[in-house]
Order: sequence, then structure tokens, then C-alpha cells
Amino acid sequence: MGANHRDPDPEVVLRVKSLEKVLSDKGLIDPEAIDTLVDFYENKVGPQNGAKVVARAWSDPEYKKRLLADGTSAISELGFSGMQGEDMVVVENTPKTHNLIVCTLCSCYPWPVLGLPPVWYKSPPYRSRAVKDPRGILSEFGLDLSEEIEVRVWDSTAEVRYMVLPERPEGTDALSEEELAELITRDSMIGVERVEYKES
Amino acid sequence: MGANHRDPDPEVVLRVKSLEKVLSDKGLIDPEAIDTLVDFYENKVGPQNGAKVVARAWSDPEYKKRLLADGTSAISELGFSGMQGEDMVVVENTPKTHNLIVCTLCSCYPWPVLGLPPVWYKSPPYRSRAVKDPRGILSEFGLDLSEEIEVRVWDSTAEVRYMVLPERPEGTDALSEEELAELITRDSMIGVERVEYKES
Amino acid sequence: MNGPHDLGGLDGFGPVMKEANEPVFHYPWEKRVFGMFPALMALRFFNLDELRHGMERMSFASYLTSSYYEHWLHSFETLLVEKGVLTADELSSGKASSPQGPSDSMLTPENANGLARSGASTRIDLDVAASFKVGQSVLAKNIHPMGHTRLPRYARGKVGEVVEDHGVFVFADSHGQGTGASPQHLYGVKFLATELFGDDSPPNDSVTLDLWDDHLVAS
Amino acid sequence: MNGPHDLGGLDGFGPVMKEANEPVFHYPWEKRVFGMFPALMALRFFNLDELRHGMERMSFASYLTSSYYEHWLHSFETLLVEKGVLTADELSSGKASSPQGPSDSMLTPENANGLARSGASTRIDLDVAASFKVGQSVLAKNIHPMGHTRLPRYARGKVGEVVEDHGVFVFADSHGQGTGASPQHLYGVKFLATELFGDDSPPNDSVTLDLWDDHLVAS
Repeated sequence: MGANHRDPDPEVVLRVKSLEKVLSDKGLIDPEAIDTLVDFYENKVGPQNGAKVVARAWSDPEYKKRLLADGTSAISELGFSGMQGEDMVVVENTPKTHNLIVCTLCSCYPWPVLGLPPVWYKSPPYRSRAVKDPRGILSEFGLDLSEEIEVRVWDSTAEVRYMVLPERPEGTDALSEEELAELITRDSMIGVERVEYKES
Repeated sequence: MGANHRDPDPEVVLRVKSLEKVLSDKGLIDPEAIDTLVDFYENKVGPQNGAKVVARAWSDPEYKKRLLADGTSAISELGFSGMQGEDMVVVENTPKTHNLIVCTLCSCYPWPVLGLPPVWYKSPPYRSRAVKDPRGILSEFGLDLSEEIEVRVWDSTAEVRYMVLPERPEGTDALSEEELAELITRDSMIGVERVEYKES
Repeated sequence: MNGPHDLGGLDGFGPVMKEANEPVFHYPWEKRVFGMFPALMALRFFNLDELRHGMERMSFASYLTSSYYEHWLHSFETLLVEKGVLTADELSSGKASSPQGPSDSMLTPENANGLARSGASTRIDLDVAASFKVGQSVLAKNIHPMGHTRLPRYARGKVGEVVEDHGVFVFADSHGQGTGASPQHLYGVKFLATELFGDDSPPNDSVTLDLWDDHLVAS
Repeated sequence: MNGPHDLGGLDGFGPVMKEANEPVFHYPWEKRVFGMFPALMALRFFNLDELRHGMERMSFASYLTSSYYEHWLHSFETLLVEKGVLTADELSSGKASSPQGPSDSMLTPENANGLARSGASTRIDLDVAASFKVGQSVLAKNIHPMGHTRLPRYARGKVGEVVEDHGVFVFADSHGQGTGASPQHLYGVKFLATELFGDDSPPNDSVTLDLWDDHLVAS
């Protein structure tokens, strides 16, 4: 989004300052609570959480079963839970099925496992096309899927948040759970790319 | 549209000047032909044409029959024809049926009988709502129709242009065709209002 | 395409804003753009359906924040460049790279009003069989073409009744892509408001929409 | 409402623009707006569905030309004024007309992360009967409510299959109008791409959408 490379709109900056000041003066918000929340989502929550979930599922077949049967509870086993991820469903990519997550009506996204969404996920090009032309979207992300593979789009409407369990790449049998987690990208857990591995 | 009360956008003015100049220098357009056309649509074509058609239909039952059976040909009897009105259909308002014309996809409008459309006809509020909430639109124009009256919307898609034959108001039996034509408004021939008559 | 022009049935644009004593044109530049329309039609570099599709390809934000004659201007510029009549450089400089004398097909002041008075119907005098009859129940197809189409989103997948056979016309959907006239019957199809917008709609109200053979299947 | 937010299936927005090494926030003001979200949720002046509907009520042009956190800001301002928490004068001046001490329900730095970690599910532990079963064929209603709805335009009037019963949840459509929780089952409903977007779609592709009992009828 080009908008993000411009200077901030001074009118917007002023509106935000006014709103925070009035709410604070009325005893309704504590600006320090905002600082705490910003720090939490900027530094403590992010796709590294989801990567741990995926790496565990790849490494532990029993965990994977629990994850696909009850995402919320299996994810909370690893300590991840909360706002905008209260009810989680995990969908598994296989050689036959590719899953893709979108929220056409707003920008629902599983915060506890992926952090806050990137701008493209929240923007009209992705939201408009992911349901009608998911293969076109995937192709722009570098993933050209054969016709035999079924593309399943999940239009997340807010109550339930979705995460993709990507396919484990070939040649990773010897990797530890921590090493696997390093391979796993945010975009692979939205379903717009695959996890890649090149032996070094 | 607030946009029409502002000064013209200098960038748009410049683009128009450049386009006309380049086309003219290439021998593709003659600016005087543009002057002629502008004069024609600004001064010689307009709802006064449609009003003559309606007044004739109110005064001459045989003409009305021809008008409803073949709008294009009956309208050309009065000398009106041409661009953006090549194929005309006239729909009749009655005590039981109220017709309303819109073009949701662009702004199709019967130029030979009504002239060029007003800005509101071409704008999103009218185009978006006329098909789903025609009664709400009519109410904003001051016309609250009872539930018993059937509202028929005609979404004009360009090939065929529509004009409404409004109901002749009560108390106008003694008026001449010319006097009737004076009563007939543009908006009544789009179907967003009725023709009113108050004896003076 | 499901572009910014397909407005039927949307909410949130607010009330219709009428302007008292509205002039035919608001600015001098609008007159020039308006007058270029017949002049460009006469040259036949593009057809009217391509011109419409040129507007439909505007970005949503531009389409919704610009005035109607700006849509025309955008489409003129886009199509003239695409068709190789002008270059973007010529447009930005306002200078023709190679000035030329008057073209044979140029609209002159003498024939301008004649064109306005005759127009250019897309009705075609061809004996094409009609697929449907007045009174017949038809389903508007659920199609989502990327090009120009006259079947708006709100009517797709809906059942209506043929109330008029207008005769044979150029098919705007193909004409707008420059892929041929594909002449076929054009019908007035009446859809009940309840069919289009649900059971809360007034039961006798309707929308009649002109659709071509290729938009419809028997229902 | 069929507002600017209902983007599924539209064309013309161009390619997805990825940003390399995108930061969590682009501007300091975005952080403040983001942090106000949990703080305002804790105060319970409005619910999350009302907050969404506040964004949906933006004008098309504003919605499509402003960034995501501007949508939040717009909705905060709109709802706080509508609910009588603030006045427009206070917002424009940046001064509270009557300053007060901390409210009991104010989110503090101490409980902020607790709220983030627990969240607030709209799942309801109520024994409400399910109208549909997994495997059943259902029709998404053709509804066009003026308020908040989670049934997007592209799925209305389409037939799908229930693939999951998520349990009983607050009904977002009524909750977003402030007309009650109306708890009911929420289902994953799988629609074939061909059903949604026509026969040219890949035959095995699909979209699964979460819909409530009140959005569906047996098919």
C-alpha cells in the first residue's frame, strides 16, 4: 500500500490525539494501558507463535490430531490464546487440498497465533479476489496450483478464526521442532504460500 | 452534488485542453463541430420535447395508442429522434401502476426527448437505490405511494431508452395542448414525480 | 466485470441530491468533453460499449469520487491510447507528434447536428431466431465475466418473465470487448422485487431489465 | 447493509500489494488507535459487532481511500458520540467538558495483557437446538438488511452444504444493531465455486463461510 510510505495525515493524527485526550480526561482510558497493549502485540505476539504450533503438529502426530479436532484447546496447550482467537479452527493442507484464509467483510485474523494482520490482508485487492479468484491470488504469490488440487477458501466472519497447517516440506525429517519452526512463514499459515526447505 | 459548486479542477481542465488540442492537430476533430453540438444540446433539445409528446398523447387518443405501441416512431412524428434515443419505449403511469426509469450501470437517458440528464440521475445515490428502494426514492421526491400501487422500475441498459407517460392531472380538460405541455416536468417523465395542476 | 459502475442494490450513498435550476453543463470543460463524444463516435476508433467499459475499468475510488464527464474523459484517454490513436506523451504535452490535415471521417460543423438527429442504433436487421417468447419464465445466468456485461450483479441467478421482445441488437457484452457484434434478440425481462431483494420487498413491485439471449436460460 | 465493506467477488482493485519487511505499525497514531480497541471493549459502551457496523457505515469513497486503522478511528468516534459518551464538540476541541477520575471499568496497565490473553468469545453455553446437521444441504437466504449482517452478497441465494456445527454463538446481525444476542448455532457452510461464481469456475474449488441458523433454510 503506497499509503504507508507517505507522511501521516496531520488531520488523522490530530483526531487520534483528541480522542485519546478526551477519553483519558473522562477517566475512561489509561494511556499506559494502551502502551502495554501495543508492546504486547508489537513484541510478544506474532507468527512465531503459529510457527510453534505448526512445528509441534509436524513433530507429534497425537498433537496434530488434537489440533485438527479442537484448534482452540490444542493451541492453548502451547500457551497461546485470547483476543481475536477465542475460537480457532486449523485446516490442513495436503497434496490434494490447498486452504486459503480471507475475511471479505472486514479483516478477521487469528491474533494469538499470527499477530496483527499485514496491510494486504486487510485491503480490497485481497478481500475482493480471494473468494472468486483464489488461484489468481496464489499465482501472484508465486504458487501455481494444478487443476487437480482442490482450493478451499475459508471466508472468516469473525466468530471462528482460521489458521492453515501447511504441508511439511520434503527433506526435513532430521530437523528438530525448533529448526522446523524457523522455516514456517506467516504467509504459509494464511495459505498464500508453501513452506520451503533447501538443504544447506 | 457539492462537486458542482466548486471551482473546476485545474488538472481536469488541462487534460481536456490537451486532448482536444492533440485531436484537433491530428485532423481528427473540428472544435467548431463541438461548439455546434454543445449548442444543440444546451439550447435546442430538452424536456420541452418530451412535454410536447406527453401533451399530444393526453390530447389525442390515437396518438397515445401509437406512442405506447411504438415509441420511436410516434416520437419521430413530432420531429424528435436521434442519438441516445434511437429506440424508444414509453411506459404509462396509471392509478394502479407507477413507472420509474433508472440506469444502474451508467446513465442511459432518452436525449432526444429529455435532453441531457441531471447530475442526480447519473450519481450513485439514485443508481444504487432506485432498483431496491424505489419507494424510498419517490418519498424523497415528495411522492408517497400507497401499497396498492404497483411500482415498476425500468433499469435502462442502453439499447432501449425509456420515458414515462405521466398521468394527466384532474381539472385540465379545458387546457390546450400547448398549455398542457407547460405543466409537464422533466422529473415526471423520469417517474420521480407526478404532474401537478392547480386551477388559478 | 463486477466493477465500480455496478451500483444497483448497494446501500450507503445517502439521499438523492437535487440541484435547483440545474444548468445543462456546470463548467466549460464539460461542454468540450460532451462534444467530443459524437465527434469520437464518428471516427469509429472504438464503439460505445468499449467506451462504457473504459469507464468501468476506472478504480473504485476514482469512479466514485469523480464526476460523470470525468468518467468520459478517462475513457476517451484510455481508449485512444490503447487503440494507438494518441500516445500518453502527446496527452501529457498537449502536442501532436505529427500534425495532419483534416481526416475524411472527421465530424464537421455541417454534419454534426445530422449525426445528433439520426444517432446510431445498434438494432440489426437480421433474421435471427429468438430463444424465448413473451410470457416465458427465464433465469438470468450467474456469470462474472471480466469484460463488459449488461447483466448486473443484482439480477444474476434470478428468475423473471419475458415481457417484451425488442428485436435483434448487437450484443453489448461481446461488442464491448471488441470480439464481434454477435447479433441476438434483446428482451425486457420483468423480475419481482421479492425475487431480487427478498421477501420483505413490496409484493407487486418489480424491475424490468433489458437482457440478451446469451444472458438467459429457460426456467 | 450492502455497504463498502462487502468486497467479496468484486473486480477492479488490482493486484495484491505486499510490503517487504512490513512493520506491525506504520505510524505512531496507529498504535494509539489499536490500543484503544481493547480499552474501549472493556468499557462495554458498544460491542464488537456495533464497532464493525460503524465501519460499514462509512461512505464508499472514505472507506476505500482510507487505511484500516482510520476505519477503526471513524467507528470509535461515531459510536462514542451516538452512545452519548462524548460529544462532537469534545472531539473537535480535544477537551473533556467535565473531567472525571478513573472509572471502575477502565482498563489498567495491570489487567491489559490479561484481557488480551483471555479475549471475549461470543460463544454461549446455552442448549439451543440446531436447525441443521452436518452434511445437510442449505440455502443462504436472499436478505438485504439495512443493518449489520454476516451474510455477504456473493453467497445470498446460493446452495451449500453444512460441513461443521461450531456450536451456539451470539447472532452478530442482531447484536450489531443492539437488538439482542439471539443465541443460535453457527455453521461452516461449504459452497462450490461453480455455485457462487458460475460454471467457468474450477469444478472442485469452494468457499466455506460461517453462517448462523437465521441465515439459512433447508434446501
